[in-house]
Amino acid sequence: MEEITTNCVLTAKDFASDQPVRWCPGCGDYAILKSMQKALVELQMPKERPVFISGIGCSSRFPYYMSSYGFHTIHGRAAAIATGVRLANPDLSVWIISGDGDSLAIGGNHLIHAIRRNLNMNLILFNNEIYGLTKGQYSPTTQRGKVTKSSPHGTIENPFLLGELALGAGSSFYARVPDTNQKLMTGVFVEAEKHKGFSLVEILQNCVIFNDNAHEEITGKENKDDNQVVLEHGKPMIFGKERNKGLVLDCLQLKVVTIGENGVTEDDLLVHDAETENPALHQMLVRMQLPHFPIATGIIRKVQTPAYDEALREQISLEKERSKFTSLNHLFLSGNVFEIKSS
Amino acid sequence: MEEITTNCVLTAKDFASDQPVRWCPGCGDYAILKSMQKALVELQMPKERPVFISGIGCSSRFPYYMSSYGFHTIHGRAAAIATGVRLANPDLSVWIISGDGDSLAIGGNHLIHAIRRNLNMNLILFNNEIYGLTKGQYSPTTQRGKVTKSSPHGTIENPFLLGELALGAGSSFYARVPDTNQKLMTGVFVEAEKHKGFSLVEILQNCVIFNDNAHEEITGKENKDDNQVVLEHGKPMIFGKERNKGLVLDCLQLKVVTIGENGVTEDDLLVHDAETENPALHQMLVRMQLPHFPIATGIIRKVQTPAYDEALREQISLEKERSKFTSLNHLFLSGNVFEIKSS
Amino acid sequence: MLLKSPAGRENEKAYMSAKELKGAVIKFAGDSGDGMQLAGSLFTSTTAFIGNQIATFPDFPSEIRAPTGTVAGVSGFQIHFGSTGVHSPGDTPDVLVAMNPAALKANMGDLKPAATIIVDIDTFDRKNFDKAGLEADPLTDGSLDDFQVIKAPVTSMTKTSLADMGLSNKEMMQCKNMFVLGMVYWLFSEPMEPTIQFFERKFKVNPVVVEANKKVLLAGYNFAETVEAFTSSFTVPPAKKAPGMYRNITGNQATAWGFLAAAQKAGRGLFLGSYPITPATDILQELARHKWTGIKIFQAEDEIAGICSAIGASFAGDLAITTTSGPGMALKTEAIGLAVMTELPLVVVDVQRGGPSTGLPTKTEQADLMQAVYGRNGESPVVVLAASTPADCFDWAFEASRIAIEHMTPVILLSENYIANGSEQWKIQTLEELPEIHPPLPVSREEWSPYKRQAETLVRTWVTPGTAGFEHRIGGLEKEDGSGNVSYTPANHHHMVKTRADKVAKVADDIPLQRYLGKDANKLLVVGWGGQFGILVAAVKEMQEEGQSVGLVNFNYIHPLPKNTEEIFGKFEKIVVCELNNGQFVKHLRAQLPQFSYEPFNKIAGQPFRVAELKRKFYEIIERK
Amino acid sequence: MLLKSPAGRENEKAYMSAKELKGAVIKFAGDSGDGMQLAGSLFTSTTAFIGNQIATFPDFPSEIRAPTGTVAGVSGFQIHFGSTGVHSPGDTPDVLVAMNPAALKANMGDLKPAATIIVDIDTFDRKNFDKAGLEADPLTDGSLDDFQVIKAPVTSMTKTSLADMGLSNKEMMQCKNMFVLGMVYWLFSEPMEPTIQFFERKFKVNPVVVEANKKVLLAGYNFAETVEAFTSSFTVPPAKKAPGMYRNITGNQATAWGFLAAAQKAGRGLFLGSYPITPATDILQELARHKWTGIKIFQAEDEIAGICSAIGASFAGDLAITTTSGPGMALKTEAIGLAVMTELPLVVVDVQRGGPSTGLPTKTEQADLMQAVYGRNGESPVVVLAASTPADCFDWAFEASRIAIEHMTPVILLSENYIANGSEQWKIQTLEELPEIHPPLPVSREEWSPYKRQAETLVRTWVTPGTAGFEHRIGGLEKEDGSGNVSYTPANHHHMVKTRADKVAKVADDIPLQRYLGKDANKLLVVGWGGQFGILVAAVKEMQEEGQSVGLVNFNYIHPLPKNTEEIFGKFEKIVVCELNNGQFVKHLRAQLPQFSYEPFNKIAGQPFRVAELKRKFYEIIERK
Ligand SMILES: Cc1ncc(C[n+]2csc(CCOP(=O)(O)OP(=O)(O)O)c2C)c(N)n1
Ligand SMILES: Cc1ncc(C[n+]2csc(CCOP(=O)(O)OP(=O)(O)O)c2C)c(N)n1
Ligand code: SF4
Ligand code: SF4
Ligand SMILES: [Mg+2]
Ligand SMILES: [Mg+2]
Repeated sequence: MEEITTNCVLTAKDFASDQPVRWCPGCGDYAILKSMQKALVELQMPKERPVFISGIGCSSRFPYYMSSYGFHTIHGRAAAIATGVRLANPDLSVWIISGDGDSLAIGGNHLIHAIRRNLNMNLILFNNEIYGLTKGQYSPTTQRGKVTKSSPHGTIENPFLLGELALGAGSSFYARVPDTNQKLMTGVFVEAEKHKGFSLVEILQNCVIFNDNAHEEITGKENKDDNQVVLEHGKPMIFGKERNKGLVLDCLQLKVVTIGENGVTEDDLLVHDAETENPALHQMLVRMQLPHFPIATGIIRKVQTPAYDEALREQISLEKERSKFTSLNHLFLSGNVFEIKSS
Repeated sequence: MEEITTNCVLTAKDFASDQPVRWCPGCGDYAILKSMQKALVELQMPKERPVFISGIGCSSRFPYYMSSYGFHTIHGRAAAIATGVRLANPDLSVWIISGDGDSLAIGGNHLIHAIRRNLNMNLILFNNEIYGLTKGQYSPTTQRGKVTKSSPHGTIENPFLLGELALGAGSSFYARVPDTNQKLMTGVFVEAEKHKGFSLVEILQNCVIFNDNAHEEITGKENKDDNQVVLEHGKPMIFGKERNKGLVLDCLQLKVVTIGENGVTEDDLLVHDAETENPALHQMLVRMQLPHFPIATGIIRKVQTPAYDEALREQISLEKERSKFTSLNHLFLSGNVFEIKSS
Repeated sequence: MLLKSPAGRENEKAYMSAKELKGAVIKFAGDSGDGMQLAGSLFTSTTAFIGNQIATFPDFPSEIRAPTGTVAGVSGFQIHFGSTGVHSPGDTPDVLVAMNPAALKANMGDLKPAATIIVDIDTFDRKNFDKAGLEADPLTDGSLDDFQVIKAPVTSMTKTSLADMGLSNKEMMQCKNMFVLGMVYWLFSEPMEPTIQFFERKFKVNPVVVEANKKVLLAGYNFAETVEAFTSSFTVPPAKKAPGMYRNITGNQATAWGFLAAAQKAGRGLFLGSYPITPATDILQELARHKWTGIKIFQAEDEIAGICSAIGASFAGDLAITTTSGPGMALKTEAIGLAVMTELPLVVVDVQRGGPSTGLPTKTEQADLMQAVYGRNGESPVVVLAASTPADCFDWAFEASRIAIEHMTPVILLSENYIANGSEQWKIQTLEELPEIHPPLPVSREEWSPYKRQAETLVRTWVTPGTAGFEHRIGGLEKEDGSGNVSYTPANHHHMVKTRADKVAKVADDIPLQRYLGKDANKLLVVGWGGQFGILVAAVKEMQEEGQSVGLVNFNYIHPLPKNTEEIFGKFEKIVVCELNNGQFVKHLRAQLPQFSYEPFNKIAGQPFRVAELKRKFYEIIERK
Repeated sequence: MLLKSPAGRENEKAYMSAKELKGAVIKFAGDSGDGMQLAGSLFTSTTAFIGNQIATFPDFPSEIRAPTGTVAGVSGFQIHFGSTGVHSPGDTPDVLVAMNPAALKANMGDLKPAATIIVDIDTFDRKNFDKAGLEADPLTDGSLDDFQVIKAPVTSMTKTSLADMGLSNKEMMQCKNMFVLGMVYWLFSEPMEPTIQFFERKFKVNPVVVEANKKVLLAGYNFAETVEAFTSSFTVPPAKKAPGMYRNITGNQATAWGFLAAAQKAGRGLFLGSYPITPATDILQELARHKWTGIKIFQAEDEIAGICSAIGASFAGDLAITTTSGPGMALKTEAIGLAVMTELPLVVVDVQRGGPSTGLPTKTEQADLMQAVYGRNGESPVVVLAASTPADCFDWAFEASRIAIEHMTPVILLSENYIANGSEQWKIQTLEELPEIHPPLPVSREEWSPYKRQAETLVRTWVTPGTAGFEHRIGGLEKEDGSGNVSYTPANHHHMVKTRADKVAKVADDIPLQRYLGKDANKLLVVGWGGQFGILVAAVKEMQEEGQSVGLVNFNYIHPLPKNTEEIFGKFEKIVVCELNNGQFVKHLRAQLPQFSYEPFNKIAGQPFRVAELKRKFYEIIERK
């Protein structure tokens, strides 16, 4: 088979496929698509390396709109399928694209196991807190009490807090990004790909049709600065329109303070350490909820733990060295073998 | 159907069925069976109220050995099946019996969702860190590097820490008990049943055949006092053969101290508060690992959050009151209905 | 042309210049945002209200909001109404409403010769031709020469009629559908009162909206009348129906209500464990509205948890059901096996859609039959039923529940997108008219054991946790007959496999004989199953009227088959089995009744049969030597 | 009685007073802890080593350590060895070794008339009778009158012979199996050298254990000789076999090795995604030992992740397989549909066990056939193969891989507990002897599109991510043929359903014609499939020798069927289809070749057929008018 090499410099447009994009006008998914295309350019990815593997949902149509390799699989199983792709070919850049239903309802088990095994791949989870494609039933992240098509009297389920669940499963990389911040998103995608391990990126995505404004308090022009703290490794935890609010630790609880009030200075604030092994503070950060706290966004945790795919490759190399067998013929003819001679 | 009421006082033996117990001699499962029978007596349970619902595994044969109602279902699905039992009949006492493979491998999704929904039932998870029934493959809790039938060169997976995963999913009740401490176990079972919500009890269970001594460092006669801190709500976190060691908090990290050394007294020690909503300390406690820390046992967390089954019942009562329909005939004949008269 | 006041129809018997038709088929087609489903539903209500037979078929794209103006984005609603012979939503529309060129393109191949086409002429421009992938303007290139095309400036007339109301452009555009609806009402001499009443009910809090819709509806009606664009108008007299109360109902709604009724007649709680999936979700959503009945709805984390929770609820004594479509069905197979082994009542509804895999989620198909009958590990017999019309979904949901409970077995009920989303008139059944359902209970403690069976039916009893003195354990390992203890004994296993099969086979003793059309026919027997019933009836009746010796049998009891099946088959020279798949029921029949020879006729296009293609096939078979 | 020195067999041609047999069947039976599996395996190795044909069948309880002394706890190992005609592990043992009353009770119904029974007399006491559920002592109550019973004090003799070695009681008891093995060696005039060498290899680090086992083995051998308990001893001369290298192999091991070979011949990496389940786990465990080959083993969190990871690996270019048994198979059905739609190579191994549901996990059955052929939503055709002997599992794993890759389709390979755990001699195939496997690759970029097909086979190409210039997307929605884009067009769907079916049907052009036994026969054709092959051969050969006009065809290609199937069937007056289920292949045949009339013969007891019961049935059919 002849191979074509792409040596020209690619632009974001080169990563768009020829298929018409079919999301609703105004859907948050468009911004994610764009940020991804930009991130791939920034990563100087050739077109044939990234593979997008999705489940089923509005979000999961994503691969059709990218010009690289893609696989629109079945509901909830994208992480499991991606695991096979990753193990079969370590040279690919593997991106799982999924929704809150796809990854947290039917796909919950594959999600926590993928996190635990820490395979070197990225999961972009479009969290619109609703089942979009099936037209508006509540999902495992829908806020308690919400009226949806399947909860005409309001839900009675406590939602998952994705970050908390992920850390509980041993996540090595967890980030949270609103769909309204393309710049942050692009950067996070780049970091996710660079991270050696399973990078989970939660996008707070807006479904204009079935759950409009679910994240409005966090993403709205008016609110976003006061209600969001964008974390950066090594930087103090500052937020607010006037960038005068910050976070400090008070025993086992976070606290919001105002710089300038009660003698608080920037130096008193917590400095974000995404790379510490101890998850205690990361857990507090992901748990912060309005109205008493801002929502934490950016890369919250990013630590090195052994990646399954690398460990497997190492084990294979080691076995290649130390096995007593050198070929299949050797194996087949080993042990209790006997010969029948022609008589 | 005629009903027989059991008004005599029951003993543990009354809860044993007529089926021969078929676990291997020396298996940790025997102790769990006994503790359960004792707990039911302590709870003054009539024989017809408890229902034991298990998946598949050595552990899951448990229901056959109890004289109450039982259902030995399919692999991984016990929590889902129990959910239906619980919702259909709120008067039963529902016990899910499962193993580390059953609940954390194939059944992982149902587990985290059951925890999240917080249905009022109990899950006893026999964690022997191995697949017993299928003869010794590694499970999601097997320690990294362990040689098992399916990992002849040692596993390359990071195990789940059950407590951490459970808290990440929003657990309202989590306890950890070694199979060697029947007294503690019986007490925990009683508390689990009394708790309104989903009570998860992890038993550190020994599989003599395929993973013997996996918990030896924690349960062994020699080690158990030094390597285990048995937590009790409202009591200081003391442990050690001489009961002179304890836990204190040092910033975001626990620390082991010795009473009497460096001026440390019992009053300096952390006092266990299982009932605080803030999971931060509970998370640190479940994360403690040998050799630097003792393993935390006992009831680590026990908090009140809304239980799905109660919320559903409330919603049903409310709808019964406020619905405009009073009967199915009423519903069928409502709205755009028209009559054809005999002509 | 006569003046027909909208409300005056009942009194005025004078408009007989309108042609009287036995029935007609209308297709409303436009963008997803054009409100075609609403226009169709309102027309349906009206015509149902005046007493016509109806059958409808909505057909929409799988995207939530597909790109406007494209063929992929066309949303359609077809309604067949008439005084007699309405067995299906119809093959070929008499009237097409096309809101844009894409809607015209998507549907023009299907029309009846000389059909009437109403287009919104305002949308016929180059931009929209491009979006629709049209080279030339179909209105001028001659392709519509044989049709009667009405070019109505729907967009501009709508705007004009709303000019003084201070509405935004978007709000005005949302009324366009009422303009065409008004036109169609005029065309079929239908009253507008029910629709106006609907506006008043629906938009009570917003009088401006009521007013706007009313205005546009009337504008359309008046436009049709004034421009004299139509060469004639039609009238469809009411159908002759059994006296009683009627309502319009979709298949999914009827299914949901059938279960509500069955639980009540069994004296049991109702439990639904389900995970959303197109096109079955509406059953879940409909039942979720009726918590007042005490129904316990559990929206599970996946299909496996859905069915497993139902099995748990069944063990605990509820009438337990789970609803899904093909891909979800595939996930439930292991658990169905558990219900087979534990002999618990359970109803599994599979609203079929196009497959394999994700396939064509919004299209219709009948390709899950083999999966329903055989798709489990081991020898795992269950009862399989299929509903055949939107309204009879009620009866089959009820019957599935009755068999599940009275025979202690899982029952799979096959519905299909075509009838699940389609609607027809349902003669309302009140609870008093429905039979009781009798759960099998033990007579006394002494004689009882968990797997002790009733001699004729082989049915075990349903004793649920909480019942003192009957404590017992069940599970998925092979059971000893009688005691229910785990047993690995070879002879017991053989016996139990046979017993489970016999138990299901004996359901045939408890169901009515199969009915069929064409008692005097003997040439060709048309065999169908499930939801293609109406179309098959239409085709066969036409052929009978044309003097052909053709019979029809459409199965609802798929497994076991009714006892007289062999007898019916034996009366005919030839048998053709018609299905929307690649030949599944025909395989099932060959396995069950190998003594007959069957010819398959299959369509696998995501769409229902058409009368014309059926007749063509039947004639070919009859004439073949 | 002659002296037969253990090692002297090769030289000494004098012991001809030992009866020469064509073959014999021995069953070792005892508690799970009695080491019967080891004794059986060692005997197997020895007899294989001296060149006999062999077939074995281990049979153990589903508990890890079932309660000692009970019938439920009996673990057995049956071996059939001989110089010719060893097609199965045999019906009825010539020799039974029973380590306790329960083992005797469990097996005494199966013995050949006048068989030899060796019992450990030390275990025959009231306590053990009770555990075994025996009223009376079977040794004295007359029930064994027709057999030759050897009462050996196995327990006490073992202890005596180890008395001076300082071993614990437990350690001594672990040698009991060697005592009976020694006796059996004497009885069949077999050499003890291979076994002694085994001790020396296995317990190298522990010379005491080597010594103990050797002592007991010899003690048993000598006991048999000295007590003159046996009326005679036997000898089974070596089989005539094709020259070459041989080894003993189990079905699961052969399956694993077949895949290793196939990946190499296809020039692809090998990927296994699997979740443990009895009786398929050994394939996973065997492959896990061979990471040195580069195989990527993924022990998944469940069966769904197992198959899904394999689909991902296949997309990425590996030969991808997943292994399971019935309940796991049920969970994989949705994902198999995805592989059908995306037309990716994939091998799914189902090692069948007793069902339905959890059923009889350690027993054999052939009841997943319908699930394999039909158990998916929508029209979802796959290739189905079945292995028929332990050794040919190698060939069928290889063939399944070849078809999957060369035809771009999922292939389901049905094995069964009976052959998966059974063993036989495998004529070792080296890589050079195996054919190449050719993945379908595009010829050039210009002409290529993802769903473009090779004209004769309808196979698309396998282009994997990372290949520059061929970037494309696949998925579970219906595809447009050629381009592979999503398509909802009715005609395309019909075309694609037919194309997927044709593609699988065309595999029939690429497989050998079906072979059958009995070219001159025409009365009765015995039809079987999969792993009952050996037993069917034995039965049919005996009947042919008895002069009956009986033929045999045993299928490995289940779907599609070999092209000459019709022709073979047409030669016979009657056809009987024998299966370990309630009649599944017979249904499949009726669906595929409805022109023939088939009589089913089914056994559903968790156990293989017996020659005797087969012959009885066949005679009945032949003689029936
Ligand atoms: C096995 C299976 N079950 C159910 C469905 C139906 N289904 C498709 S997408 C979806 C949920 C989508 O929600 P989410 O993952 O949040 O994606 P979104 O559409 O919101 O982006 C469901 C229930 C399916 N396709 N397959
Ligand atoms: C669907 C399915 N997959 C796999 C199995 C095989 N299986 C039975 S039990 C088990 C694991 C048991 O491990 P665990 O839950 O830890 O229980 P234990 O035996 O250790 O108590 C497995 C893989 C099965 N019975 N069903
Ligand atoms: S339904 Fe919601 S999530 Fe789906 S495409 Fe439309 S706006 Fe986006
Ligand atoms: S295998 Fe292990 S877990 Fe199972 S019964 Fe035996 S000791 Fe217990
Ligand atoms: Mg969503
Ligand atoms: Mg375990």
